[in-house]
Amino acid sequence: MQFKAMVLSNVELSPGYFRMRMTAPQELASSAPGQFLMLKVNDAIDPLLRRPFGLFDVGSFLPEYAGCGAQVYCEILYKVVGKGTKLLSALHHGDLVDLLAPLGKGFDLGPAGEEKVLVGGGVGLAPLYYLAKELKNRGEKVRLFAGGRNRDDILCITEFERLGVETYVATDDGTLGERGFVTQVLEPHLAPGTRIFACGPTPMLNAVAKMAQKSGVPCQVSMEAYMACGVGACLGCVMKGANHTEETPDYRCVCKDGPVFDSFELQWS
Amino acid sequence: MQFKAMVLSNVELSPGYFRMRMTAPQELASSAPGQFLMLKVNDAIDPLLRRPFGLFDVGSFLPEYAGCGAQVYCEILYKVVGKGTKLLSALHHGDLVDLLAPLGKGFDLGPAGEEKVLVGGGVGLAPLYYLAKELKNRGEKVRLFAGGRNRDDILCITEFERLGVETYVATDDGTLGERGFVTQVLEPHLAPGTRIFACGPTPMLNAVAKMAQKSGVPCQVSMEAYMACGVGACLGCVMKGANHTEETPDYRCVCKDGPVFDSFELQWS
Amino acid sequence: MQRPDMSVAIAGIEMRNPVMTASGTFGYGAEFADYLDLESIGAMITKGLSLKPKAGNPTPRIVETSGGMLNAIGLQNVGIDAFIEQKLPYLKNVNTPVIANLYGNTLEEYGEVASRLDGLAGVAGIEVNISCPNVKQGGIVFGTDPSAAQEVVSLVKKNTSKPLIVKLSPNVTDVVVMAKACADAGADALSLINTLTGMAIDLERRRPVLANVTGGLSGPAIKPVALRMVWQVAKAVSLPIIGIGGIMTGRDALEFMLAGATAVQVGTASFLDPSAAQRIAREMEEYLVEHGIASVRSLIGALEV
Amino acid sequence: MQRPDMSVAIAGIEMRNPVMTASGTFGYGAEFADYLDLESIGAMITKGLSLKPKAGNPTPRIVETSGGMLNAIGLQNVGIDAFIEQKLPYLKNVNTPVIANLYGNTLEEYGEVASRLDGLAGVAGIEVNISCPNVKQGGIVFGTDPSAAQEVVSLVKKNTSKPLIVKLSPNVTDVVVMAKACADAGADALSLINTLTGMAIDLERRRPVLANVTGGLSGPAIKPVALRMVWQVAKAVSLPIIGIGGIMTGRDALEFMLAGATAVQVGTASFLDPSAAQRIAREMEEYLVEHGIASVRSLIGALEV
Ligand SMILES: Cc1cc2nc3c(=O)[nH]c(=O)nc-3n(C[C@H](O)[C@H](O)[C@H](O)COP(=O)(O)OP(=O)(O)OC[C@H]3O[C@@H](n4cnc5c(N)ncnc54)[C@H](O)[C@@H]3O)c2cc1C
Ligand SMILES: Cc1cc2nc3c(=O)[nH]c(=O)nc-3n(C[C@H](O)[C@H](O)[C@H](O)COP(=O)(O)OP(=O)(O)OC[C@H]3O[C@@H](n4cnc5c(N)ncnc54)[C@H](O)[C@@H]3O)c2cc1C
Ligand SMILES: Cc1cc2nc3c(=O)[nH]c(=O)nc-3n(C[C@H](O)[C@H](O)[C@H](O)COP(=O)(O)O)c2cc1C
Ligand SMILES: Cc1cc2nc3c(=O)[nH]c(=O)nc-3n(C[C@H](O)[C@H](O)[C@H](O)COP(=O)(O)O)c2cc1C
Ligand code: FES
Ligand code: FES
Repeated sequence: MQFKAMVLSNVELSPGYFRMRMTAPQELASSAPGQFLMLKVNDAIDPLLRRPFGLFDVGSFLPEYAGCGAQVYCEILYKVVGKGTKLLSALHHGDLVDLLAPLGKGFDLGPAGEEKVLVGGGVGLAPLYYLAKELKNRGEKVRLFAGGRNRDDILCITEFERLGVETYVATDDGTLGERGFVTQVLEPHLAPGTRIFACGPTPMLNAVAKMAQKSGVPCQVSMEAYMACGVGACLGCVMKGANHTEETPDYRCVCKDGPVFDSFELQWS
Repeated sequence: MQFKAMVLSNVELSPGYFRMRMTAPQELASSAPGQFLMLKVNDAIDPLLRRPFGLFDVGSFLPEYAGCGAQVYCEILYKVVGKGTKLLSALHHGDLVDLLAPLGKGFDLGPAGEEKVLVGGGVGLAPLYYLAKELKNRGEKVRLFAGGRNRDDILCITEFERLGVETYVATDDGTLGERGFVTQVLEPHLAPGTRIFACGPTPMLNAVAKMAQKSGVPCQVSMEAYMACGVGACLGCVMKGANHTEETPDYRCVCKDGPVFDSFELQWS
Repeated sequence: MQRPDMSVAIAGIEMRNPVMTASGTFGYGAEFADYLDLESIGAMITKGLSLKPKAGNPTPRIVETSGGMLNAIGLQNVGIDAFIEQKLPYLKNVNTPVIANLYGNTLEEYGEVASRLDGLAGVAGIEVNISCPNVKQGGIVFGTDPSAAQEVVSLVKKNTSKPLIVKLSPNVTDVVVMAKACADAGADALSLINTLTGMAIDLERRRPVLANVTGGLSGPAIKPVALRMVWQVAKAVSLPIIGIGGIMTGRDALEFMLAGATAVQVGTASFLDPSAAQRIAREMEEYLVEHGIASVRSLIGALEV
Repeated sequence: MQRPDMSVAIAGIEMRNPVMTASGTFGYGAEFADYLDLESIGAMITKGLSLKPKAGNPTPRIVETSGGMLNAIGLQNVGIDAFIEQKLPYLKNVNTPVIANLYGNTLEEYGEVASRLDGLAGVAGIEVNISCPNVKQGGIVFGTDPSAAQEVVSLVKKNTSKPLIVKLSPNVTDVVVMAKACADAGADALSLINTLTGMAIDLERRRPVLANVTGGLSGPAIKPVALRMVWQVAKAVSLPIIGIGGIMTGRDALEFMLAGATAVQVGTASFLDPSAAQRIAREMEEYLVEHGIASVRSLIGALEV
């Protein structure tokens, strides 16, 4: 769906990390965690392309002004890395942005009764909040493993805990939680009956996918790729499928076949 | 001079016409009426080039916050016509813009004792306010003839009157002042001992220049041309000088030799 | 006022308006069905089709540049047979002409792909890509050498009874020479321009951003070059022309028509706004209404120079 | 850390840093003296000089496009004699190499202008514009035909003992062919690219915006094409290369160096920011400091492909 959204709030949570809430049409309420949106930060040609962001949260609220019923909102959690996110961070309440959403294939929540293990690296946490909310709504047991370079990269832990999620934190420099990689903290918790949902930098996903395979635990990963269209048309965002070879290539569209993949669908280095 | 200016106010005076006040360095206080500035509306590459605007006013004010002495401001009066001016009209107090100012050659105020006749068409009024202020500071007699298509194009008449300027208005449709061209209203007032300063659409300047020549009245016109550099380097903004022919071309830079020219310096159609 | 007449025809392909979607930027049509009415646009051009399925280039394949983007998709496509089996049935149910864009890795493949499409219901015409700059054997030679282009076009012409559009590369010294060569070889229409070859560099990694090193530049950045080439070719060749390159708005499209185009293609704009093609057709019509112009065809080549 | 070594040399012209100002975008230097320190940049290139003063094209001469601009100045200049008399004395007092950009309307004029500059103090080198797309006789043929280019360069070479830079046009099928032709004819360095030929249309007036109809496209829009051409030529020719095209920042400049340029020229950027050349040199140095790179020369051609 393509629609104009009004920015409701846009707050810096930690240096360089913002959480932005926007209005959304009713239909977005039936989006799935793991799906994403494509946002045009302005209506100029610089930056030219839309920017993809995971759905951090979707919900509804009652506007304070009269005459308006419950209104759906969606949220993104983003890191300022370049031109587009810099412009995004300057938007205010009342500004309009053009969105395509919901896009792509979300997480398969899996059967009830499993222990759900969420693994997020840095801003890779973004789609996991919406996921945790849905899982907790279904009454599941959810643990979150959040990693980052330092404490500024660890976001929204309180929000997860408020949902009833058990949280574990690791930072490279030990300024928050354990010192080291989040995968080290994660490893002892993997056992049959758990299911992994991971999002973060590719090396982390690589490590998680391998660990999951070793432990025989199902694992879904949410991937990133440069995107132009977001709808499966330009073939710009492809990734190598597990059986990809030079001779019999097998590419998957991150925007359409993903961004969430079963880890065994993809080729890991 | 190149400097960053902070927008102090940006107000719509009449549909599509804005008056914007910006901070300026001390040096701008010694600019001359008729000089202009080049403004970069954002720091993106769309729009790419700076936009030229006449100095509508230059003055000083005392900021309300403590610890700051008198501060120079400059103002522009502009019409929203395209991409750049549209973006400009969305700027707020506190936004920063990059300016080159003062640029070009201003008006020659002429000897004291003459009657100064200011002729402005539409937003061509812009440089005439600063001019009128300077002339009135010198105690001169000043009349303003302002023309436009309709009453929405007639701006700041009260401001001129407050300076002690005698004003005459003409609109094409008669919705304000006399019905007809401003040149018709102007004609009876031209006599030896007057001096014309005109700014507005080229057909108007053409008519004024001819009228001035017929009446033997000195006449300066402020011209517009597409500009890239504003400093006489790109040669993009040239106009035909009076003696220009195909064989012996004579081009003048509007940005450097102008924007104010003696009417006899230029070639009129 | 009556609604203006927006219809145009390219080599016998009747279109409700001049706005087509450019090859490689609109998938196989279905991808955009949620975002616009496929029956509101003039025609759809498929992704470039080859004889065998093609995997395309390694990634990254796209990168944004100032006012444009580079792509090196490498002509990934399902192949002509899968297109006919899997994609065409959907398109047949859409009441909008479908034009198959095709290319070959060799001269013979061009002929072969064209002949498989010949006589196929649901394909209104073919557009031959002789200009793709990404695949070594797949275009650049045919697209920049007039006699090679002539060979390709002649062969395709022999293998098809469908209207034959040839798509030209801008990466040439003289586009008019190429246009004339294609016209002489039997093209029924010309589309231009394909992408300009460009490159982007990742300073930190000291590597090209694109795995393929170079890619094709598209988007608003190239519009001035495209307009110039359309104008040059329209003056020199009497075939109908389809203008392509950085068209974002109805005004852009109308500028191409003034320069001599009978129709236009919208490419990169569909990424920014998936409803771009429909919007642009609407904006063109609005312009005609505002200016009291009865038929869009009256603007073709109406530039006064 | 010590300040990094920013110096480079082009065919014996020693520069304090790799940033030069591009012909036609920096006037005769003095126009920018209020906005930057002329002694902070690597070199200055003059507006294109011809034998006789030249009036240039009718107006409008410039128009903004998406991420770029078109110009059709038509090589307006004061002529070689007035340059020497009126402009050079000022430049002689600036401790920065001045390179005279020149062109001719005929082959002979090229030779003549070069010989007038020969032996002239205050001119560190010459840059021959064989690529200006605006003036019918003044460039486009020389710039797009390898043997014509070879003739011009050979003749100029005979008439000068100064370092000879040849500036290439991007409006060609194969820039490497042109580069080799110029190298063979005696060029000491190559600069590229000049502007891409483009066009803009005023929809309301149904006329080209530029009086000259077409003009040269410059600015960030063309950077990908320029980078690609610099990279192609650097691989194929062993002469030092000056990279030009859409350079706005120190990072842009360094990308050109990775692609194989020894120095760069800043053109359109000086219109947006009259201190651009100085700022870009500073940004380059800052990058080197941040990354612990001792000499900017270590980046030349350091792209890993
Ligand atoms: C499916 C998906 C979901 C994402 N979710 C989030 C999220 O929730 N929060 C968040 O902060 N970031 C997320 N990202 C990454 C985010 O899209 C980029 O950080 C952003 O596009 C950078 O834009 P920029 O203009 O600031 O950076 P620039 O570097 O200036 O962007 C230049 C170009 O590169 C692309 N690009 C740059 N970095 C990335 C990247 N990591 N992934 C994909 N494209 C990139 C941009 O989209 C743009 O086209 C997601 C990416 C994908 C593909
Ligand atoms: C010396 C000078 C003083 C000026 N003073 C004023 C003033 O005080 N108030 C005011 O409202 N306008 C003034 N103008 C005109 C003003 O510069 C243009 O209206 C403005 O640049 C339009 O920008 P845009 O992006 O909105 O329009 P667009 O049409 O989108 O601009 C596209 C390009 O055309 C140029 N352009 C468009 N119209 C003009 C024009 N009339 N003159 C010169 N370039 C133009 C722009 O600068 C830009 O490069 C002045 C022009 C000059 C040369
Ligand atoms: C991602 C992408 C893929 C493309 N694939 C093809 C293709 O398969 N065949 C083809 O002839 N042109 C292809 N093109 C070129 C476009 O059809 C069009 O000629 C070009 O993008 C210029 O138009 P634009 O500026 O509107 O995008 C592709 C362009 C893009 C951006
Ligand atoms: C207004 C203008 C005038 C120019 N005049 C000349 C010239 O006289 N001689 C020349 O060789 N190049 C000329 N050029 C080309 C520039 O030197 C440069 O090659 C081109 O603009 C690309 O660089 P840029 O994108 O940084 O502007 C001119 C460019 C512009 C914009
Ligand atoms: S972004 Fe276009 S196919 Fe995925
Ligand atoms: S604007 Fe560049 S010379 Fe006047």
